[in-house]
Amino acid sequence: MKLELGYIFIKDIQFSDVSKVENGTLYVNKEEVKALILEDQNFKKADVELAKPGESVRIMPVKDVIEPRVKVEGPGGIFPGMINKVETVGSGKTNVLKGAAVLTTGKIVGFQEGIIDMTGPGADYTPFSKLNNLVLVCEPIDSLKQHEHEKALRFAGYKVALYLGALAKNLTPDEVEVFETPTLVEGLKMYPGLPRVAYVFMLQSQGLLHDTYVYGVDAKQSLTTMIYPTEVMDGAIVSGNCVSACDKNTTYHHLNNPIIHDLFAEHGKTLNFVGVIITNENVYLADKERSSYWSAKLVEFLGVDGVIVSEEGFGNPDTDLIMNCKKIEAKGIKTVLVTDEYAGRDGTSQSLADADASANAVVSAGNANEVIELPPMEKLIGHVKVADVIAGGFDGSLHKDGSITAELQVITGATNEMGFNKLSAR
Amino acid sequence: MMKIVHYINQFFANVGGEEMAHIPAEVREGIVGPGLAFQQAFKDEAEIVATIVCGDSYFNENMDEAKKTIIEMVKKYNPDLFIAGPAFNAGRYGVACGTIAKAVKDELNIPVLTGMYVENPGADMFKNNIYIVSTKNSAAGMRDAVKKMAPLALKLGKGEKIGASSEEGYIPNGVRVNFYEKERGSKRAVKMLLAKLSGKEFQTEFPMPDFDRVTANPAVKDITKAKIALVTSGGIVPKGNPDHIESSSASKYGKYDIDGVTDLTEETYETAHGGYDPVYANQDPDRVLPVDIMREFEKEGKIGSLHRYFYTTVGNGTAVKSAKAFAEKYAKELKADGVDAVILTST
Amino acid sequence: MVKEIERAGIPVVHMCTIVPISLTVGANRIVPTIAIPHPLGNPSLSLEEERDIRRKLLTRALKALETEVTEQTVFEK
Amino acid sequence: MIITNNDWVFNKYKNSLNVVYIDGTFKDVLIAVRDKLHMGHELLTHPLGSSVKPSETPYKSIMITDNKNNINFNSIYMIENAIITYDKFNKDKLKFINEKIAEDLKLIDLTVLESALNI
Repeated sequence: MKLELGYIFIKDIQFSDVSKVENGTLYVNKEEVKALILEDQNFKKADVELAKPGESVRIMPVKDVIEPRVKVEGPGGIFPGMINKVETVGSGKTNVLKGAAVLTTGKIVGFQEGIIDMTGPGADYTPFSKLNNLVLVCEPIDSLKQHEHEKALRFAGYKVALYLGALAKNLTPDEVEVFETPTLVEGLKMYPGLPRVAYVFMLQSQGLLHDTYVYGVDAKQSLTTMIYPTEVMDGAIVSGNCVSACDKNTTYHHLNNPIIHDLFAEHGKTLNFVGVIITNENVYLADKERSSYWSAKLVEFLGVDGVIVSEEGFGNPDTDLIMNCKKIEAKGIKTVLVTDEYAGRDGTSQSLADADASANAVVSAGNANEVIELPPMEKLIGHVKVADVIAGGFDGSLHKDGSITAELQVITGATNEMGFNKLSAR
Repeated sequence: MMKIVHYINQFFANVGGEEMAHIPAEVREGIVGPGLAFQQAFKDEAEIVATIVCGDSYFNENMDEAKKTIIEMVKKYNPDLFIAGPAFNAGRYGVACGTIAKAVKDELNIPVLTGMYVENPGADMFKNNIYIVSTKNSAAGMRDAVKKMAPLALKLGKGEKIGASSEEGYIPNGVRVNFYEKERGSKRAVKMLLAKLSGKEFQTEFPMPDFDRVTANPAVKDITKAKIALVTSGGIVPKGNPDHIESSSASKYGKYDIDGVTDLTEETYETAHGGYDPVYANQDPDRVLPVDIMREFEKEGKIGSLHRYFYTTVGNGTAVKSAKAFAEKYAKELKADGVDAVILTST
Repeated sequence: MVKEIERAGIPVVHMCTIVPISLTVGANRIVPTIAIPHPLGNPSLSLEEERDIRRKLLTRALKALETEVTEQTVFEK
Repeated sequence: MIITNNDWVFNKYKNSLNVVYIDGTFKDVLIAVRDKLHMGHELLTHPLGSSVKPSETPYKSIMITDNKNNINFNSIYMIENAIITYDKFNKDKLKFINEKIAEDLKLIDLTVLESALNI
């Protein structure tokens, strides 16, 4: 399967009468976007704001981050099974508004995390401070149930991202990158001497606000299975996960999965990237056993020499991670794990809730308990009233001047377990 | 300017080798031996005001006295920082550097720094107490050691935030510290996997807890003559928990005299352990620490004798953070007391 | 703990309810016991029966101490 | 058997399932479960089932077997690690929870549990 990603680089974002992309600037018609959101009768009010790199802006609580993309050639559309109909994506051509993102914010349930600062020390921790963001602030109708609210917000994000993505449909990309995965048999013939490598991609799937969808299916209802890496780039996997801001995979992370990209970068040179295995992280222990046995079995079946395993979330997924590792290593297949740590505020506690001697190659995305100071920002976007409760009430303390002392875990994407960032710990 | 006192052994002070290892501690004004390289690296930011020279044998054989004397010497100069070594792979020098640096830190409350090769026994003993820069295994690595130690020394002396072990060059001390790598995590994962696949050396960024093994000691020749000690991780303590042993991840252990005790009862003993339902152990502590039957065995001649003291800790069976440090200490005591075998009971 | 005692040169038998834990912490001589809250007893039995069980388990522990082992060994009998 | 300190779970399932209500904290639930595991019950759901952290929610429901069997090492290992994990989070912010937030948290705990029940 072969996909061409065409990047249109976005260096600025502005409101305008007409939505369009011109000379690297994304112009957005605010009213059209609002109207799009309010198509959903679950929302009574919607607002749209801009947040650019370097601005003194704090956005919270962030639910999801989505990159605008559009299918230019080939079957299906972005976000199959969610917005577009179910059809295998991942081939042909897709255009991307690189450097832009849609951010959804919302107070869905009481506890809230998810801060993005566009400048200052907080900005260093999150990749989204480097993007030109269109922030959606949606007010639900009073009677809306939590899970309906989550779904409505998720869909608002997709719709706006696709609306923006569509602006790129007829543009000529500034840069094109080609990704191709041959069939197993072809791959073997093409790269006979190279080690064969797969990626075991763990998806959070524990119930309300902890969900990930694959072609529209809740991942917790699926057995471990395979997917072409380019399918992921076309939005086959999306995030419905509102918990654990620092180490959840937003939809942006899925679209730009760095492990997939970095494996492709070595594909045909130092390794043969065979494919992606997606597996879930359920609550029921028997599910954990079943899914991890299934991962090990598929890995063995593919005949690979090594795998990278990435985790998502906090606590019980450590168990899935170690189960995957143990069972795959037991088959003589080498593993590298990517995780983050909860080593306590002083860094001396046990970092993971599980451990095994076979996990001898681990990449750390940092200690999420480390305490950081976030200076005040001139502007707050999102749910400001809630913001007081969030920062003061849960993970840190909101000071009078608007500065926040909190654990790193409040920042969206700070310790992402796909290895999206450079942050680590020793 | 920052004031520093430096500790070195007889060899690095050019006093002599093994034949001079017996010399007691002496203090010299200013710089001696490797201090020169440090002083050059510090430039105008710090000054080595005194150097303490002590023979390795002397220090290790007269540890308490040596510690006391040296601390007095250091105190006199009221320094901002204390540096010991580097000791490279010299075992006794490493232990001396670690011991004295820790003592200075604990008693004078000033920052300390030492350096040694990672396999120096002193490294394992003290890496969680003090910053130990990882050096090469011989004095030929002096330049490299000074290059790593000097900047860290200045940071410590100024009270600045200390970065992660991999940035600063100290031996990992069990404290996880965040820092920015040069490459993103996914790239590092790909590289690590390639190294692992090709059998090349690679370093995990998060070492799993220690799963090392110790070989079994030879069996007891004649159990009917053996002195046997009871040790438990089930938290049995005299009623009222006189030493206030905490109910979980205890930082201390209890040592209790059971001379003449033939049975542990609800009235006299209890459990301090928070890791299990204490009802049954409190009803009859022999269910965890079987003093009653051991006394019976002693009387019947099935064992030589029951050791006069039992040792107790609390600890989750699976907890990764182990009670290693104090277990080492009481294991030595047991050995010194001539105990031939131990029965360790866990809940 | 068990490793530190062994390392000090004293043979040690670990009496522990959950054998895998004992294996994980590195015990070489292992005697499985009754239950976590009462490893060497059983509150549902009479006092004398309990002492019998304790006697049996401790006899097994002594036997373990008298037995040469080269690898982690569980003394079930 | 469900061990819970969430009254929503208790009230919803007390008539159809074996539910033990603990009038206490998240940790009290973990301890109650641990004591059951020590008696030979086995864990069915992960004690840290949700990624909502112990510093963020006081509610916890855990499913274990009704039957007692031989002690299950994995269960013991998991509950002990869960207790260690619980202890390392700072809980003093939990006092800010108002009734509305509490309801949300009860709902999440309930749905996470139900994601296991519905298989």
